[in-house]
Amino acid sequence: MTETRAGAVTPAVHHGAMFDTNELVLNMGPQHPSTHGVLRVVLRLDGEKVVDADVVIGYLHRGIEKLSENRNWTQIILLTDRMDYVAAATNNVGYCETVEKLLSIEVPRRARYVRTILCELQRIASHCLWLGTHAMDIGAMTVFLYAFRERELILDLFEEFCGARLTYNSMRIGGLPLDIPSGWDRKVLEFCRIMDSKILEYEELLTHNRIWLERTKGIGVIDGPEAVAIGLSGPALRGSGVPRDVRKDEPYAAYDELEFDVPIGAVGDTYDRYLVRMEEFRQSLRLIRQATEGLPEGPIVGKVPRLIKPPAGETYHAIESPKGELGYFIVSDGKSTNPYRFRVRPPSFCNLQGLPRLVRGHLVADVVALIGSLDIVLGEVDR
Amino acid sequence: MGEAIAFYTIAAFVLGFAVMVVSTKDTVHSVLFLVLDFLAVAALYVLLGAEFLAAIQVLVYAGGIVVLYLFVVMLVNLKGFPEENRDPHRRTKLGLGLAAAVVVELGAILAYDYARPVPQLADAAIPVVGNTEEVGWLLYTSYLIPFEIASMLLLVAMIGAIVLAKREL
Amino acid sequence: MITPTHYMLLSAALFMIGVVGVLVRRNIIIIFMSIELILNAVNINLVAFSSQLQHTVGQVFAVFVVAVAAAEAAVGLGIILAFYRNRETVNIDEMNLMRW
Amino acid sequence: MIDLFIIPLLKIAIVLNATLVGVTYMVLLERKVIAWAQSRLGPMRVGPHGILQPVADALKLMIKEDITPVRVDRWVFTAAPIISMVPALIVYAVIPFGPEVTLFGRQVTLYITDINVGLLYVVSVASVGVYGIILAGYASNSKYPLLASLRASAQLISYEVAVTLTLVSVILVAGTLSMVGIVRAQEEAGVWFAFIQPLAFGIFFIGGLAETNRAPFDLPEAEQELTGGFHTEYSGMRFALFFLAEYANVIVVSSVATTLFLGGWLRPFPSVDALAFLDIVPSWTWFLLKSFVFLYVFVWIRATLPRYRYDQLMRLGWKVLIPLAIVNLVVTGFIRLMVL
Repeated sequence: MTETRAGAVTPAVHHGAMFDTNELVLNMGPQHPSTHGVLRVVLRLDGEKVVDADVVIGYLHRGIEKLSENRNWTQIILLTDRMDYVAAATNNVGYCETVEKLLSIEVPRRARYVRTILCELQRIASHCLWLGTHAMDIGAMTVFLYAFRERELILDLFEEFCGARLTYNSMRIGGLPLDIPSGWDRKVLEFCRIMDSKILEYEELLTHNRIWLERTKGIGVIDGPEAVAIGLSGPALRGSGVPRDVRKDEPYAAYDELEFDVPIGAVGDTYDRYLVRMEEFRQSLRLIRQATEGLPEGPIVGKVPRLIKPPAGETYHAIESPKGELGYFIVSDGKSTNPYRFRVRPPSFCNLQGLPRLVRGHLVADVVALIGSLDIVLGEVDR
Repeated sequence: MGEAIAFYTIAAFVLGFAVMVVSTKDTVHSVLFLVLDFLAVAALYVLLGAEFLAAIQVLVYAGGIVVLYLFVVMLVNLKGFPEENRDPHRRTKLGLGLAAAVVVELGAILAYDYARPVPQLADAAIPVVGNTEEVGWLLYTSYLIPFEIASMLLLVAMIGAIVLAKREL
Repeated sequence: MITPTHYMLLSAALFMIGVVGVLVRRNIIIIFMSIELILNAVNINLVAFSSQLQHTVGQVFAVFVVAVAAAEAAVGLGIILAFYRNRETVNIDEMNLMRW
Repeated sequence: MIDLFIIPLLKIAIVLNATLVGVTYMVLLERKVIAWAQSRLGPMRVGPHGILQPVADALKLMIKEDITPVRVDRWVFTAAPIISMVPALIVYAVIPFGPEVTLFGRQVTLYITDINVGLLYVVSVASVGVYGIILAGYASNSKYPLLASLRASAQLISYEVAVTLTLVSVILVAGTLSMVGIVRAQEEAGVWFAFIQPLAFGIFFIGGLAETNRAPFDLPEAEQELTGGFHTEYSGMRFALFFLAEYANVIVVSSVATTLFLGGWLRPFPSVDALAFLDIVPSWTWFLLKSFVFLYVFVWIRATLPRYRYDQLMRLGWKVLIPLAIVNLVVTGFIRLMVL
């Protein structure tokens, strides 16, 4: 029922009208340039104002979790590549560490350092992609190409390390498949040097741009407690002022030995989430520098049994992926060579829960800005 | 000769489009014919040497008022044309009767025209040249009060339209 | 030779078409458009005489007519929208109540 | 006979062809400049440095299948691209590219016609162009185009007010509506109107960006929000017409801005005699150069700025530009009254 101006109450019949003076249902996606994949958002609009949004997912579901229960422990690594395909190395690390925890394997220090470098490079690459698409959604097309240019450098580094550019399969349970190529660390430092100036370039185009400010400030404001209640994590949560970072709170890899800050936002709007991620670029570079310069010598693989068959039990282990808290929950029955139960806590999926809450009351144009600001990857949402 | 050809062509367009406006079923098509009709009338004004009015006709009528019509037609999104449920009490006969009356009027015009030629009016003293300047001069001297009243009318209409169209104030 | 009579005939014909539109159609938007046609018919007459009499005052009045037409369209269409919101129709035969 | 028919027809043919070629090369310019801004090369394959890319584009668009989706309003769907293209082209009838020149022993004016309501003609023709967009959105029978066309028409109508008000202040300064007359007025004043009316120039430029649906006001065709906007359902040649119309409009705005504010065909600083040696450059070259600068700035802005949101765009138009334009108009009128 809608309240009309004359005071009478008329039924808000929806008769499939193309355009009505009341409400319009707009189906955004799954084929839409800025839903970042096959996301479908059903918007109910009043004019251009979003009254309600319904997120429909599952278009990219491949059953990775179920598949994993029928693969042996090493074969699963390459399946994790396909979840968050713009941050494959992080997924690998998360999975391998979970299994290591099940097996109680000690990972050599050098391997942990290289993992940190890879994770942070991956974070920068993922943030580059986020920045590019987010800016593109708001109409700044140049930033998109700039960000992709730098992402390309990271992909080159990864290619040199493991031979692949997107799905790396770059970890082994207990360590690394192979040591870093000679001179690779020098190239990483060189990249850090380049990236330092490029971040300034992005910020020059966006951070103080009036239009950018108008488009992002006050859009999709969510305060800390509510963000926690919805289950946001990663930069989306930190943007709301909650200093939660798995790297700090439950350190893994070599994060406990390295120094870095966790940037947090003040208001919790799109602009704060943007600023948090921009600062994370810098923190990542700081981490990479420390880890590369202090890279210890030593073996790269720990004592891993020939046949990986963890004892019966279950474990949950989370890492900080570029999108947020990426957790693996794995149950082993101790008898077979594959997990009994395999479950992922994907940050994109959990963050996407916040979308209907965020877009309510904003305009259609803000919907794309907010999808971009949550930084989702549909491969991870649907798995 | 050239003037006659131009006049008859434009007049044919004006009347033809006008007939289409009132006879087309689809409201949007009707609006489009209205635009064409207004453009044809603008051409008529050019023929009459009233360039300023022609430009105003295109600018205000074709580019402004009719866009409003189009907006409203798109907003109300007709499902089924009102003509479909015929009402027997409709005064179609009265319309045709009035049409006949106008035909009689046309005859009267013709008869009067043959009986007495139109007298020439003495040129008014307008110290400027050019159509736009002339209109402007009259508008801002002799007809200043009507001009102000017209602007007040537009202001009132604007406020009225906002009040009417806005769902909640 | 085109005389004002020609323009008067054209104008009267256009006027007639407008009147027929007002009386025969029942879609209020079309009726509004017919009224615009009528106003244009008047304008043609005004401009034709202005041109014949070599005096611009006719055009000045045509300008006023255009202004009034704009005001009329704005208010009229506002009424149509408000009406449509309440009754979901633009058929004038159904507009038979002074209030609703 | 020659003066009445042949020369005008020749001029029309030349201007139309030049415009259409200019429009296709405007597309190339845009792609190239944006590519350079983004550290890319842009089109490189067709011809040296992609110089023949427009030809390839035109061919491709012509041989593409021209789809008419089911349940569209067929006539309107076909008419809409034409309606948006035609006004963009016929504006050139009053744009003065240069003064009178002597060609083959005959006095020829470098404009098609000079009517005494030239500026009004430009404004009124431009106001008809909005129909193409509204009708495309309506006829497509699809939601995204409909939303886009409503956005577009609201945007065009709003910014038209601001732009027209700035034009009125230019008319006040120039004292004429004729395009040639306005350039001559700048010649007499010895200064471009951009310097006399800087505020009007700025508002006109911003309004021009909005009226041509260019970044940062390209909401009606915001690909990221509305999947292409009002021409979502179009393909092939009909899409090409929309595309060309947009660029033709950009060129129109540049030409009008050049004529009104940058002295049209006049050389820089027309009153400074020390620069008289610049007169050896043909007048139309100045016109083209100045228009080119505008085109470049249009492209540059597109490469730099994000996009406004719809309500912000409306706020900017109604709450900033229109009041500013009115203030500018009042001040101009007052000064004019004092001076005369």
